Order: sequence, then structure tokens, then C-alpha cells
Amino acid sequence: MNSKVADRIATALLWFSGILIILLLAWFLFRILGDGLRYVTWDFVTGKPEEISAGGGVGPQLFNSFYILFLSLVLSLPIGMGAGIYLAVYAKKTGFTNLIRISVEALSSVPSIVFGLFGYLLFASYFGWKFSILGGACTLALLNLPVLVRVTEEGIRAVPDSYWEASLALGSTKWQAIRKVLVPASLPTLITGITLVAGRALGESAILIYTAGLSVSRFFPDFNPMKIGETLSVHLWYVQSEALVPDAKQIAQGSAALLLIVVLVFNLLIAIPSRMIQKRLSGGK
Amino acid sequence: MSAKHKIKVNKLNLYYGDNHALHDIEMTIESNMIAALIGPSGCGKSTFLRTLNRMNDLIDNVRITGSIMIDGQDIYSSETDIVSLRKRVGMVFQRPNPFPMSIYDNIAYGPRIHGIKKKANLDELVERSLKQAALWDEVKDRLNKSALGLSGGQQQRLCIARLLAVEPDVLLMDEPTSALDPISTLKVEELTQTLKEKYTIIIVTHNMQQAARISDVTSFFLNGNLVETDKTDKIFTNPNDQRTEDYITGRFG
Amino acid sequence: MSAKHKIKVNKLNLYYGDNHALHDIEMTIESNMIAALIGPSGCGKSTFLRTLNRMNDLIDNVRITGSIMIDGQDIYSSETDIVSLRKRVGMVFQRPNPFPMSIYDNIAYGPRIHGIKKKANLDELVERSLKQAALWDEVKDRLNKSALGLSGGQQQRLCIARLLAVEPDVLLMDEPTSALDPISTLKVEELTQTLKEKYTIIIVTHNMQQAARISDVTSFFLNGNLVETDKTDKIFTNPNDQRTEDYITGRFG
Amino acid sequence: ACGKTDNNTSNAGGTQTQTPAATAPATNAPKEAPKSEEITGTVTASGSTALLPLVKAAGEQFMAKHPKATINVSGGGSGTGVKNVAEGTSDIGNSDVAAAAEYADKGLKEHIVAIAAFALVVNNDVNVESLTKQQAADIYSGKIKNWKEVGGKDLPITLIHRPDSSGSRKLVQQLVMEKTEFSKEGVTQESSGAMKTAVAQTSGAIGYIDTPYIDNTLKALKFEGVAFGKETIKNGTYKLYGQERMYTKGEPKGATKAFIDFIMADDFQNNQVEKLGFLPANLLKK
Amino acid sequence: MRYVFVTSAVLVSAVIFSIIIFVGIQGLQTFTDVSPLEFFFSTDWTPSSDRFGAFPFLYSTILLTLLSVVFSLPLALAGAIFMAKIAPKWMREILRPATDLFVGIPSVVYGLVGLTVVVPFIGKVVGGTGYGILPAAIILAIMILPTILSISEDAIRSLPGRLEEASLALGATRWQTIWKVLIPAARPGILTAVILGMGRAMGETMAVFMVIGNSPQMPKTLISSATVLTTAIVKDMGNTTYGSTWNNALYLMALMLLIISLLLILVIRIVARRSELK
Ligand SMILES: Nc1ncnc2c1ncn2[C@@H]1O[C@H](COP(=O)(O)OP(=O)(O)OP(=O)(O)O)[C@@H](O)[C@H]1O
Ligand SMILES: Nc1ncnc2c1ncn2[C@@H]1O[C@H](COP(=O)(O)OP(=O)(O)OP(=O)(O)O)[C@@H](O)[C@H]1O
Ligand SMILES: [Mg+2]
Ligand SMILES: [Mg+2]
Ligand SMILES: O=P([O-])([O-])[O-]
Repeated sequence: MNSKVADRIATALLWFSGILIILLLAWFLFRILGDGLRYVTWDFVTGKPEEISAGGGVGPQLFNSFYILFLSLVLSLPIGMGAGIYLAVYAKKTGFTNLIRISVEALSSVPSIVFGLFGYLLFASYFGWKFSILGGACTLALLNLPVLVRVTEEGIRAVPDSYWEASLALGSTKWQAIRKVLVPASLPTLITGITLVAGRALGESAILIYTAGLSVSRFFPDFNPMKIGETLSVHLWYVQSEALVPDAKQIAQGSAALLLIVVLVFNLLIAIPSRMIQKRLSGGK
Repeated sequence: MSAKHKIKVNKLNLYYGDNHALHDIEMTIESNMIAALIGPSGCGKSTFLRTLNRMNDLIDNVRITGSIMIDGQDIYSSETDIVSLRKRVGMVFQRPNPFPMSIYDNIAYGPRIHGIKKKANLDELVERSLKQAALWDEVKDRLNKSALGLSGGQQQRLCIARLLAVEPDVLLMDEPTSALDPISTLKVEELTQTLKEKYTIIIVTHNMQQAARISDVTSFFLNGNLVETDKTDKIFTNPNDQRTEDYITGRFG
Repeated sequence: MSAKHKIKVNKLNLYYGDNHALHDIEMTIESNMIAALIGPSGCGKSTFLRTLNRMNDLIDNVRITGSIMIDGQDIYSSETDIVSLRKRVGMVFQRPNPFPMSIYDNIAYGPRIHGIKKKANLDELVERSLKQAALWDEVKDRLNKSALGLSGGQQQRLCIARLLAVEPDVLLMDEPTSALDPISTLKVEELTQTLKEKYTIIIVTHNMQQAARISDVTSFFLNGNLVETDKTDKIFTNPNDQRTEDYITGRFG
Repeated sequence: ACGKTDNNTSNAGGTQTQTPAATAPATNAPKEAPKSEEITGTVTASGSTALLPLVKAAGEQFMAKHPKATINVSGGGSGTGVKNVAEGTSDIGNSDVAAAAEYADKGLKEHIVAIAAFALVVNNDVNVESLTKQQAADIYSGKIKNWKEVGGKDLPITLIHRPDSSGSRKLVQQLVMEKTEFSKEGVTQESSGAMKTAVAQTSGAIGYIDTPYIDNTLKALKFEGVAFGKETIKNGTYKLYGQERMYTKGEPKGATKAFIDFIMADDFQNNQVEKLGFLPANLLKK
Repeated sequence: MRYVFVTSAVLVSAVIFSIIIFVGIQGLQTFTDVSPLEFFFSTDWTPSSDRFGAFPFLYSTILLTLLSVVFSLPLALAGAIFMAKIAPKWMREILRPATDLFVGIPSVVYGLVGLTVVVPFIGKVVGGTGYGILPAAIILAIMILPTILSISEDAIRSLPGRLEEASLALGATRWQTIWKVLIPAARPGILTAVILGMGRAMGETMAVFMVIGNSPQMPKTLISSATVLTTAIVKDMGNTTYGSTWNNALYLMALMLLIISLLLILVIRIVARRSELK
């Protein structure tokens, strides 16, 4: 009956771990939101930052976060999906595709600080863009590429072969089959991937310090992509480490809470349509 | 002479890499007939069927020699447009494979990719195809629901309707009923009988009763060889080849 | 009285959520017999088999009423120890499912979890079980190789040997040969004949020839109902129920 | 060496002027009749965190005066400022110390904009009021590890450093440590502000920051018995100060020039600099 | 159309190659001024006096990475087993999105919590400043927990159900089944999870930067100020001139990071291939 006791103890321990993880996560949320939520006022979210006195907002930083995210997706989605489709559909098993596959894996393992160095030298310095929203977006796009390639490939591979065959057997070209059947059917996976990428882009700091800079345009919103463009995550780090404004700690905590809310909302916003698509695709089953 | 045959296969050999899967196949198939392909598992029935609309082109390392003439034209010649070949020679698969879209969009898929955009034309085509596939009455009220919500048998008829909407003239069917229940099977079998008035149908089946029930001619494959082709009656009562007889009477397979 | 029967099933009903999958099943099975369960796909054969060692407990939303007595003890009573029930009532599955370990470790797995630790005892048990399962000669030189390297038929016999090593007295087999080639099938069938001297065997099969060849009694299921149970000879030559006759002569299914 | 080609020089101020005018939404800037000498363009300044309060304040005042000009100021440390201006990623590099020798041939132009005193600061729980130069050097080189060795209570010393990029650190090296090396013990903080927070929060901590940062959360030590002040610096008894520099790549142009001129002008020098806790650039010359 | 796809794929390859070449060339120039022996084995990092011993950074990186995995793995694995095999459905439906959310939390936010909660706490309990490898490892352990957990869970969940059935049908308890059959069978997946977690821990920069103390020395204890490769790069990259020995040395550290990451990927591939062969 020894094994039964062991079973019971193990089960209890596993339950304990599960609960501990939930508690840990809850504690984390509580900490961040509990410390920061009270600073997240409308003025804080939309206001311009103050350089010296207390009471500055993070409006431009929030705007830049989304603007850089948007630009980086515009840049990386076509290439990432293109490469993903190539690997999933066209690529036969050759040295060439193997090389590409290894490249994607290698690229996804590159520490973000290395991307930061690369982006700084290439965009800020060599292209002479200085610290700019565009430079940040381009570097982020590089960071995102491997994730997008992978989710596209996985998404399309997960689509049953039969769809592909059915479409071709109806006399479609490969491109028609990809566009009208494969990509729509893999949309939920793609959307999940995009959420992942967006989360990374919103949270990235090491890369952007070197490419997008540490301050913001005085105009808000400023759509000029060549302007310096500190994002919210970078601001959080910078403001607490520079600590020049008297309310630096509050701004940092408020930014942390705001970032968390943004990530949460983003997840929700994307999860809902993705679930709806999923439902439609599976015929409500 | 040869133009009189709908399909004429000449010394067809197919290799999957080193695996010689079809040996010197010779066959002719006439219009408005149902030809059944039978044989034990792995004998090359599906492989042969898929050479007829060049679906094997999708597989790496496939090598083909010999020729297949459809309407007097060699489908393996370099001039052949594979896309329009596949439009003419449609295929139904073993497992129903509707797209994850509405019933309507499934049927309209083929016409749309071939350039029909007008709603009225599409509506008419969808209705006609579904009627031809004996599915219209069952689905006419739910055309905008997902096709994946249909039962297996309905899905298979939907796939046939989807095919009919691109107006092929040859239909290839690879064990189209093996995933279906008996009642759905019956419906699909009945459907083939009405379709053969307009189409040439080639059907692979494991079920010898089915071959006997629905086909006009039957070909028996064994280990990549075509053992014999003959009138279905003849094959099932008095085949020329001993191996055919052994197979049909259940002595192996 | 009832203690004389090895297994006695009383008014057994099983529901998967709302789906009433087994209706008032009544059955008795004696020791040292092979009982075959036949019936069309989806009729509840596997479901019934799995009630006998409570494998259905793993599935959410399963509800069971009625009782099953094995050796006079209700296996669904609250006192029953499921783990030791499963030790007594072993199961072989449709697809061979060896663990990704060595052959030796596969066989020794059961004894080890039941507390046998001594190398000598285990060695002996492994050898005896493999011999019983007619696999010893084929694998005795590669006991430390992965079991996944065996052929399908060998894997299935390995699974049987693995079961025998825990010394059950009832063997449940769910289509144990349907994934196997004819020669492996034959070996497994022969094995059942030698095993029945020591065990009570209940086997689900799609293959009526197989049921006829190996079983002593046969039960015919249809739509979750047990239509009839009788001596196998009787069922296959002169069944009581018209539906059984229809099924056996291939009129449906 | 791809980064620092001549396109950077042209970037300093002048060429920038069109970009914002072309794309920045004009609606945000108050509509004014275009003046003939209206200043437009973006100036980015980075570097010394010691000088940061002054540049940020100057930037705000400048922008208030010139609604179409943007001054972007960030820290990073003096080394960062010099590097950024040399490589063309900033228009102005702020520094507490003269640019390192390696920048000699980069065509950097120095503008001394203020004098800044700095002080050795300690946590409020340290009961030492003054350190000699030798004591300070021994503490920062790790020779002295406890406050009791310099007359305080028994409390271990925690060193708070600035990174190598810091001008303040270089000043301490030059003025206090001379040839001795900094100990590697202790914690390194990114900026003057962070140094202040760390010293204020860590028991037994010592650090160094510019005097504009000093408030009652921590304690400034006398150096060689002298407290910092305008007079003690002027008369040469308080030795811990630096000349604050703004570097440009070549002669400043456009908005950059206007901004530096604004800071150097008497109005700012006489009325603002001291208010911000700094001393005018010409203090020592007077 | 095909060529568009090929071009995209080639582009992706080009990116990684240009990064490797670029960082490689720049980094290797260090050796014109610094001997490899000094760079890799000296513990004295005083670039202002031309002493470039990067060993402390490498050492701390490895120590920190291993420590975070050691902290994270038991809980992550237990959580994965719990989610895959034990948790009721409703609980799984809380845990899954919760872990997903935690992957999405920006690293600076983790850093901030480390700085405002963990560092002061350690300072209070153990004494000292509270900065060092320990708080960094705690924060990283929380950061990589969801990564390890969800990949391991997938690995366990994707095991064929027949393994579990086979074990239970032999009279094994659930725990015996999990411990003796499922975990060994899922080992390649779990290993992959651990390696990916290691990669993430090793590459993390800002969160570590905020809590590790940043002294360029060999850490004597887990709560003495230290520097890892990533933070060494961030700390000085901004203020060293391109082409200087110091700057090159930072690129060499980036190259080391890159090489270690690539090696980890290689390990994953080998693990994957081995489990495929089986
Ligand atoms: N994609 C492929 N690559 C390599 N060999 C293949 C491939 N498809 C089929 N084969 C081989 O070709 C031979 C014929 O296969 P095919 O699928 O045509 O048989 P079949 O008669 O349709 O069998 P079944 O009745 O089981 O469908 C077999 O030996 C099979 O293993
Ligand atoms: N896990 C489950 N959840 C819900 N319904 C189930 C489940 N397993 C089986 N069923 C349903 O119970 C009925 C009986 O299934 P069962 O698997 O017992 O049939 P079977 O006779 O073994 O069929 P087959 O010959 O195809 O194996 C079927 O309608 C099936 O859909
Ligand atoms: Mg086939
Ligand atoms: Mg079954
Ligand atoms: O003023 P610093 O930041 O260079 O010390």
C-alpha cells in the first residue's frame, strides 16, 4: 500500500505547486497593480512627460510603443509570413531549406542585446538615422522575424494536407490555395503568434535603448518615423534609473501597471476574435 | 483511333524514388463509363489514380515514364497546363475534405478561383451543383453554416458537389465511401449512377461488392501491375487470370 | 450461485454525458473461456470491455449504473481498490502500446510497481512472461534494446507478456490484432488458445472469422444493446435473433 | 568605422530643420505668424547626468520661447554624451570632463556652460562629517572598510559607484583618487539620480553626486574640512568641482547653435544657473 | 509568387549571417590588443587601465543561468504535470492564460519588482545591499517559469494516451504512471523547455541590470554585486567608441553570448533528433 500513500502525497504536492504558481502570479499582479494602479490616471496616460517637476505623463511613450509595434509588424509580417509559407509549402528537404530552418532557429536564440548592438550600428549609425522610431521598429522587426516564420510554418503545416490537395484538385494554383485556404485556416495560430510578437515588442527595452532613444518628440502624437521615440518600457527603466524628476518611482510604478494593463487588454482583444475565427473554422464544434 | 478513347494510358511506369510502384500500365477508358480499380492494399491503385490528374507531382522524388492521353492530348507533355488539367479531371478523396468555410463558399470556391465573380451566377451554380450531388434538399437552409458541421456522408457529397461546380469531365474517386456509414455509402453510390450520364468516372474501391454494383469495367491491380481489365460482369464471374479469381474469391488480400 | 460465475454483469448502463452508450447489459462469463464481443462500429464493444477494469473512470462525464461482479465482488462498490482491480483484470489494446523503454523494462514495469525489486525474481518473471507470450525466442538476445524497435506483431505480444507478468486472471483484449499483419495475427490467435487454460479472456474483434476461430462464446452488440450471447458455434450457424443473422451474413455493418 | 562619416556633421542642426516642418502636425504647435528668425528643428543632447538638470531646464525654457524647436535631452553619463556626439547620434554631448584623448581628431568643439560642485555623500546613518582626501581615497580603493576607522560608529561601508562612462567618476578619480584605483566592491548606479537614491536607502553607503541633487535624504560631507559653496569654490578652498561642457561636432549650426547660445547668454547664466544649483561658467575667471 | 517566398526566406537567413559576421569581425578584433588568455581567464576587468579580463562575466552568466533554472525547474515541472494530468478543467483554464500572460510581461516590469521588492527584502533578511546574483536569479526564475512550464506541459500532454492507459491497466497508480512512464517519455520535450528557459535567462538584460549590482568582479557570494555578459554590454556599450579595444571587447562578449545560444540550439536539435530516432 506504499505506492498508494506515495500517490496521495504526490498528488497533494502537485496540487500545492499548481496553487503556488497561481499565487505567485497573483502576487506579482497584485504587486504591480497594487503599487502602480493609483498613479494611472487619465492625465498620466495621455499627458506629456515632465523633464524636471513632478506630475508628468507617459502619453507620447504609450503612443510610441504602439507606433513602433505597428511599424515593426508592417515590416516583419510580409517577410516572416513569406518565409514561413516557403518552408511549409514549397520547401523540399534540401540543404538550402535546412539552412533556412537553422537560420530561423539561430535567429530566435539571439539575445536581444545583440540585436540592439546590430540595430544601433546599422540603422542609427551607418544609415545615419540617429535614434529614431524607424530604427527601433526595424530592429524589432528583426527580432520578430523568427517567431513569425515559425508560427506561420507551424500554422500552415497544421492545416490538414487534404485542404491543399482538395484545392489543387479543383484546379487552383498554389498561390490561390495558399491565400484562400491555407492562410485563412491557419489564422488562429497566426494570431496567437502575432500576440506573442506584440507582447515582446511592447515589452522590449534593451534593443530600443540603442535604436529608438531615451526621449520623445515634443509634439504628440508625432507620426514622423525619423523622430526619437522612447517607448513605455524604456521609459520605465530610464525614469527610475535617472531619477531626476521627484516622482520617478511613482512614474515607474505607474508605467509598470499601465504596461501590464496594455498587455492584458491586448491579449483579450486578440483572444476574442481568434476564438471566434476558430469557432467558425471548426463549424461550431 | 486513339482520339475515340477518353483516356489512354501507354506503358506507364512510376517510381517513388527507388520504389517502382507502377509497371508498364496499359489501359483505355471510354466516356460515360464507370471504371473500378480493385486490388489488395499497396498495389498501386491510388498511385495510378493520382497520375491521371498529376496529383503525384506534389510528391518529391516521383518519376514517371510512358504517357497518358486524355481526349487525345498527352497530359505529361511539357505544354500541358496542370491547373487546367486538374480542372478537367476532378478528384474526390477517401476522407471527405471540405474546406473550413460555409457550405456556399465551399461550392463557390472552384468557380471563384476560375474567375466567376457575379453573385447571381455563383448562386445558380451552387444550387445546381448541390442538386446534382443530391444534397440540395438537406442543406438549402444552412448554406452559410460551416461545412464542417455536416455529417460524414453529407461532407462527401459536398465534396462531389464542389467538384461538379468546376465542371470537370472526368471524376476520379479514391475510396470515396470507405469512411462513410452504410446509408451514406448508398447515397454516394446512387449518385455515381446518375453522374455517369455526363461524366467519365474512375473509382478505387476496396469493397468488391461495391465495384460489382456500380461499375461498367473493372481493373485488377497487383503489386504495381495491372493484371487485367474487363467488363465488370466478366471479372466477377469468369476472370481470365487466376490471380484475379483468387483475389475475388477471397483467397488472399 | 453467483460466485460460480467468473464475471456477472447486472443491468449495466453507461452514459457518456447525454449519450446513453450501454443499455441494460446482462451477461455472465465463466472461467477459462474465451468470450468474443462482436458488432458494428460504435455499438459499444470497447465501452463495455473497459467497464470491466474501470478504464472508463479516466473519462470525464461518464456515468454508470448497475453492477459488475468479478469473483463475486462488485467492482463498482466504493470499497473496491481500482489499482488492484486493474492488476487482476488486465487489458491489451488495439494498437500495441509498449513503453519507450527496453524490452526488459517493459516487462518488469508491472512487477516493479507492485513491489518486486530483486533482480533474480524479475529476471525469472521476465523470462517466464515472454515465454508464455511466445516471444522469448525472438527477443532473448536483445532484452536491453528498446521495445519500440520490435515489429507490430512482436510489440503486441510484448504487451501481452507485460500483462502476464503482473499475473492477472482476466484478460481483456480490444481488437488486439486489427493493427497486425496476417502472420502476426495468427501468432496472437494461437497465443490466446494456450492462455485460456489459465485465464479468462474477453476479446473484442471486428473479424468474424477470428471470433469463430478462437472463441467459446460470442456476444453480439448493436447500438449499445447486447442482442444475444451464445456458444460461438450456435451464433455463427443458427443465431436466435434475426439481427444477429443479418449482421453475420453481411447484410449490414 | 562606418558610423562616423561626414553625413553626421551635416546632421548637426542644419539639415534637420526641414524634416519636422514637413511632417510634424502643425496643429499641435500654437499658430503664430512665421517670424523671420524662427527657430525650427530638433536638437538631441545626451550625456552627463550631473549636468542633466541644467540642460533639461534650459531645454524647457528654450522650447517655450521657440514653439517649433524640439530639445531632446537624455542622460547616459558623460562618456555616452561624447561618444554620441562624435558618432553623430546626438547633436550635443554633455560632459563633466574634457573629452578623452581618443576623440582628439573627431573635430569636437567644447562649450563650457557652467561650474558644478560635487560632494561626497553618505547615508544619514553615518556619523562622520568630514573626510580628508586620503581617507576618501582609502575608502574608495577598499582599504578602509568600516566607518569606525575614520572616526564614526562601527558600521561597514558600502561603496556606491558610477559606471566608467561617468564624468563624476572621472572627476573623483582625478581629484580624489589620483593614481589609486577604485575598488570593485559595491554597487554601480547608472546615473546621479540613481546614485542619490541608492545612498539614501543603503545603510553605511557612500557616494558622490553633484550638489544640485543634494537634499535632506542624505548627507554631504565636508572635504578636507571645507563645506561646498559658491565662496569656498571661488576662493579655492573647496576642491571638488568640475567644468560642465557641451560638445558639438564642429561649429554648432541652426537650432543647436541657438540652444547653446541661449545657455551661454548672460540672461541664462546670471538668472538661471544658480537657481538650478550650478555656478556660472565664468565664476573662476572673475 | 514562389520567388517572393524564397526571397523572404533568404532574407531571414541573411539577417542571422550578417549578425554573426558583423559581431564576429568586430569582436575578434579585440585579440589584436588583448590576448585570448587574458580575456577568457583573467578576472581583472579594468578597461580604463587596459585590463580586459572577462572571466567574471562569463562565470556569473553561467552561475546565474544555472541558478535560475534550478530555482524554476521544480516548480515549473510540477506545474506542468499538474496542468497536464491532474488539474480539473476550470483550473487549467485559469492557469493557461495566466502563464501566457506572464510570458508577455515586459522584462523591465520584472526588473522593477526585483528592484523594489526582492532587493530590499534580501537586504533586510540577509544584510548588505541586497543586490547580486540571488535577486537576479529569483526574478529570472519567475520569468522563465511560464516558458518551461508551458513547453513541458505540451510535451507531457502530447504523449499518446495509450502509454498512460497501458500503465494504468497494469495496476499502476497515477503517480507511478506519471513518474515512471510519462516523465521519461516526455524527457526530450522537457529538456527542450529547460534549454529554451536557459537561453532566455542568459539573454535577459534589463531586468538583471536593475538588480545585480553591476560590479565587474567575481561574485564572492550570491548577494555580492556582480556583472553578467549582457549587463556588461549594456553598461559600457553606450559610452565606448566604435573601434576601440574596449568597445571591441564588448562585441566579443556579444559574440560569446551568440555562440552559447547557438550551442544551446544545437543541443535542442540533437535532443530532437535522438527522440525522433527512437
Ligand atoms: N508518397 C509516397 N512515397 C513513397 N512511396 C509511396 C508513396 N505513396 C505510396 N507509396 C508506395 O507505393 C505503393 C502503392 O501505394 P498506393 O497508395 O498506390 O496503394 P493503394 O493500392 O492505393 O493501397 P490502399 O488500398 O492501401 O490505398 C505502396 O508500396 C506504397 O508504399
Ligand atoms: N470518450 C467518449 N466520450 C463520448 N462518447 C464516446 C466516448 N467513447 C465512445 N463514445 C461513444 O460511445 C459509443 C460506443 O463507442 P465504442 O467505442 O464503445 O464503440 P465500439 O463498438 O468499440 O466501436 P469500434 O468498433 O469502432 O471500436 C459510440 O457512439 C461512441 O461515439
Ligand atoms: Mg489508396
Ligand atoms: Mg472499439
Ligand atoms: O555626470 P555623469 O553622469 O557623467 O557622472
